[in-house]
Amino acid sequence: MKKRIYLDYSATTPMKQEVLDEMMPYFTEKFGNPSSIHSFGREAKQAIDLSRERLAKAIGAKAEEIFFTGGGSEADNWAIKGIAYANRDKGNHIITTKIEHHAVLHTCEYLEKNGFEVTYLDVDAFGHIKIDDLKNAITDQTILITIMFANNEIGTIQPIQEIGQITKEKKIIFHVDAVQAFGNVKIDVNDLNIDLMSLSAHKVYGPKGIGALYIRKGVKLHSLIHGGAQERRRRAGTENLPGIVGFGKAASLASENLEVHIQHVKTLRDKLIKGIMEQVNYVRLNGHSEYRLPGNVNFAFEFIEGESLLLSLDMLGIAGSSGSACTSGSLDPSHVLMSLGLTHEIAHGSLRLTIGDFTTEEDIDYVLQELPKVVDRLRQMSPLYEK
Amino acid sequence: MKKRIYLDYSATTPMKQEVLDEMMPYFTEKFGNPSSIHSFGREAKQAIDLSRERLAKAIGAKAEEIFFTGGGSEADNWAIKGIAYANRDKGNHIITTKIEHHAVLHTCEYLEKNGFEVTYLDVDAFGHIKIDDLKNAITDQTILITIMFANNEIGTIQPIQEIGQITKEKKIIFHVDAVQAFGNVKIDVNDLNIDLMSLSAHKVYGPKGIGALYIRKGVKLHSLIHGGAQERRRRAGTENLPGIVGFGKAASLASENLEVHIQHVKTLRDKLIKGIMEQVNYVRLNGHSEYRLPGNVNFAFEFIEGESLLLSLDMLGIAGSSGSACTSGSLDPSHVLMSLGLTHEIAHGSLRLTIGDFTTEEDIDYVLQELPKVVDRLRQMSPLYEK
Amino acid sequence: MMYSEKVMDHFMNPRNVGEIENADGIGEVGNAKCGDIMKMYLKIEGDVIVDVKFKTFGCGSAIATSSIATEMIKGKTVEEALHLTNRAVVEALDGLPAQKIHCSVLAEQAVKSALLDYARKNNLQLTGLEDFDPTEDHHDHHDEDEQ
Amino acid sequence: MMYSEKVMDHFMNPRNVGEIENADGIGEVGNAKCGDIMKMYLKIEGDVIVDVKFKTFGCGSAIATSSIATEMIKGKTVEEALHLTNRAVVEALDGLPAQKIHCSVLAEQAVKSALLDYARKNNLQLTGLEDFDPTEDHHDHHDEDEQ
Ligand SMILES: Cc1ncc(COP(=O)(O)O)c(C=O)c1O
Ligand SMILES: Cc1ncc(COP(=O)(O)O)c(C=O)c1O
Ligand code: FES
Ligand code: FES
Repeated sequence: MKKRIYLDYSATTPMKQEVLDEMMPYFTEKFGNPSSIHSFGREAKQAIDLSRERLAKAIGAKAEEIFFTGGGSEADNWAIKGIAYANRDKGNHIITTKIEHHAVLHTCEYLEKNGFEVTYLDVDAFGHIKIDDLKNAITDQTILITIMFANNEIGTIQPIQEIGQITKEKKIIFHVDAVQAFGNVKIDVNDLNIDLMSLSAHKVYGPKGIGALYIRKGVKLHSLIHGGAQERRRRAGTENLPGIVGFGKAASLASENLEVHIQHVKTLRDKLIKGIMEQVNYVRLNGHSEYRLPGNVNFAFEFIEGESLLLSLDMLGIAGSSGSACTSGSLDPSHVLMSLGLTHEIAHGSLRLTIGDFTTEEDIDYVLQELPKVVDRLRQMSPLYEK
Repeated sequence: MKKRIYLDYSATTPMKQEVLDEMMPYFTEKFGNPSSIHSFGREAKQAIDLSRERLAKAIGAKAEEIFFTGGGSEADNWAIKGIAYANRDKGNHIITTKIEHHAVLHTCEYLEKNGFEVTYLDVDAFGHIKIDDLKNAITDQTILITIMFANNEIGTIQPIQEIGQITKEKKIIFHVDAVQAFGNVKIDVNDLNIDLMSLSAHKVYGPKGIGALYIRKGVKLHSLIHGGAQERRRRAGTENLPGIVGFGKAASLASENLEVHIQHVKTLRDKLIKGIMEQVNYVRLNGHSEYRLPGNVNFAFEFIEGESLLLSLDMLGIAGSSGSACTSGSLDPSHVLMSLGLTHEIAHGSLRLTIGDFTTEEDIDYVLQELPKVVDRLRQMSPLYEK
Repeated sequence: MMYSEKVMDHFMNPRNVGEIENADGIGEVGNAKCGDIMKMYLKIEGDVIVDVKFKTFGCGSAIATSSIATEMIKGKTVEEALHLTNRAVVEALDGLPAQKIHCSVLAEQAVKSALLDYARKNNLQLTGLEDFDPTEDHHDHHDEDEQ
Repeated sequence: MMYSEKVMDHFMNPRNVGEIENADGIGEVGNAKCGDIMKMYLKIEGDVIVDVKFKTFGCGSAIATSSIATEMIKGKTVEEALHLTNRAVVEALDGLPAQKIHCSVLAEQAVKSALLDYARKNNLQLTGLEDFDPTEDHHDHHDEDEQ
């Protein structure tokens, strides 16, 4: 069989067998609608309650502060639009960064067309915002600060604790997109003063199509999906029962295994970075060397273009990504890489390899053996490359 | 083992084994992100394309007119808010009915708070709107007519074809909530002049947490969930891959089996109605005798209250519902039953039993044997009942 | 929504269902519009409730609270019955779901209402019932979270 | 996005990669900002393209279209090469995904651009190149459906 090495864990993860096992009964046997009074409904309801508690526990929240959604993007949209519309009378200003996921950026852009003002904070060469920029951006109209915990492309982790201190002092609502951070960084919403936080199950070995929004008790926001009384009347729609069950299990596993997971992926990540840096010229590591997701590698190879790099690797059975999966339909260079101050050429030549629990040392060895050859082959074809 | 007879197919359905079988590979093996370029991503993308075609075929649409959502409620919210906001400059008037699902009603109410005007059409004693009411309600400000295909509580089927003729002539956008009708009624969006249509998989033996919005080519609406470029940039979020695969299979099965399904559930339904009518006094059938979902039974038993009826049946292993599942968290009598002109007492005493593909004749015999006894027992306790 | 075993027991096997002819006190609370009516009949001898019966149109919890309330006051003095609280009813049932607490209030009111009727018929002044208004509505149909 | 086998073959085994010293015509189109540059070198003897080489910085489809375009014009007359269309390139590759059509336009432009260079150097007037502007941008980054 052809080798298949998956190094795109930040795009999505395979589900763990334990997660699938836990979901299985809920497809065909325990299939009730949790809103129903009868026994089928009650066993469904119990399963959802358990998942809610598991998720709450994983982030230091209370069960009633967890609201399930159809994914991370819905959670981001809900948090941002919901807070914006609910606080229109208090102000119309939102602060975010230039390197957010599109689920945040495009939502903010939509709000800009509807009377809101948005400040997009710059980041430094490593992807960090500057705390002073943030402080200076705050006005008496600022109703929401939304900053991602960790970036999906370059893995840079923001100083969330410091930001939380500021939003707390200034009494501004703080939303954090933790879709990439969850399961890779220890998160306690109270320690960090986070008011709302977006999560997505498929990034932590859980099912696709299920996410959650943490909403601190007392925080008011408009609903995004109106209808039935599900999720304490805040998010309508028959619950994705197996999805919720799977997310609960995945969240439990993620927090139980956090240390082991970090150790595993970090070791492989460092080996990969070191190996490439030693073998290949004209390459840089995008992102921060220290404040970085444990499984994230993002190289910029000069003189070559990302898609041809990806395709070549794919032919060798290595699955990576250039920029985020969500934007790969686009031909524009990644907005994140451009925000770091990279030139277009270099942004175009970036390769993200993200490591996960199923990655082995042999996988990394294989990449270290093949990737330099691929880079060289493409450089030989490139009009920009002069040995 | 205790008997368990599920007669709540309108609340949700168990997944069919064929559907689960088709989904299975997509949890742990073919788990790629469809936006990814590599082979994992491509096989995911292919699976989604196939599902989109299957769904399109089932309703006479083109594949590129199908957009997957997180469920029926999201589809309703998206259609209504999306059309409303995109057509603000053309008008601010929406027409719907008093017996829509809450996903439609509460969305309309939300829009009313935001500058839109909504006409809620009355229905007759059987749940039908009057075409003349609809015609009279149209103004030059009317931008959207949203009417459900079939009602979830009483099963009444609206004259969608006639309505579609009117919206076509008047050039008003026509949205149909077909969550209950799909799989129970033949639907061709072109024959019926439907511009947008909401669907939900878990009502047709597919997975929970996945739905779709049909959007006729050329119809413009705002997105509800902004972000990545998924669903042709109209609905962001990593696709619920197994969910979409399951929905595709379920939709195929539903249209292949439509005739057999209708025949099966209708036969059992008619037996149930006849049997109860013969045995029990002071009972009426809510809804229409002819224009009715094939598997829907909705009785109003005088002098008793729905929840105690449901509980008693549940103790006997019979799972039914009073009002819709989504509203059972509420103590208000069903808005649908009240719209038929029922008194509060009678609305409170209603029982919905919905029949599906796994219902057997023995199940119905058992209900016919037990239900009259339960009704009698509760009536004996009721201060309203005087023999 | 989940009921305790105790609730289900009293719902499926309600105690003291029925009416009492020539009852000494009859109370009726709730209304059919809200989907619940409780009617309670008391037979009082001397100061003691020697018999009690109820009829209820309402949810499972309304039936269970009526049932247990009759048990809790049977054989008690009027004075003791007056002190029956909805909280005691809930506790006796091993708890009720949040949105069903009002059913227990209904049970407390039904007892008080029957006692009030008894007092009126007998020209008695019962302490603790001065402020009691059996028509007060304890339904709370909406969740705080609704948007 | 899915490439045909033909595309993948030309991408993985590109024909005529390289440069030609003292080429008779050199064309360069695209720009690094958009992530694609194609450079094409022609060796022309008499009226015939006897050799052609390319270098491309760009996506898989950019490399594949460059490669096949060199094959399609090698051994052809200048006149024939002038008639190479992006459509012909796409067909020769058994199709391209919609958002990749512009890569084939780039290939057509690279050929024309090299021919223009050749014509200028030799003071020739080539019919069909009068309106040709190699700096025109054929990128179309957005889908019609975007909201
Ligand atoms: C008529 C109707 N519309 C919409 C919905 C909502 O669908 P979902 O529960 O998938 O969000 C339902 C069912 O709950 C329904 O019956
Ligand atoms: C940082 C970040 N936010 C949001 C999302 C969106 O999550 P989902 O794809 O579950 O909608 C993603 C992943 O796609 C992400 O990486
Ligand atoms: S008596 Fe009203 S819900 Fe129980
Ligand atoms: S050359 Fe621009 S994407 Fe192919």
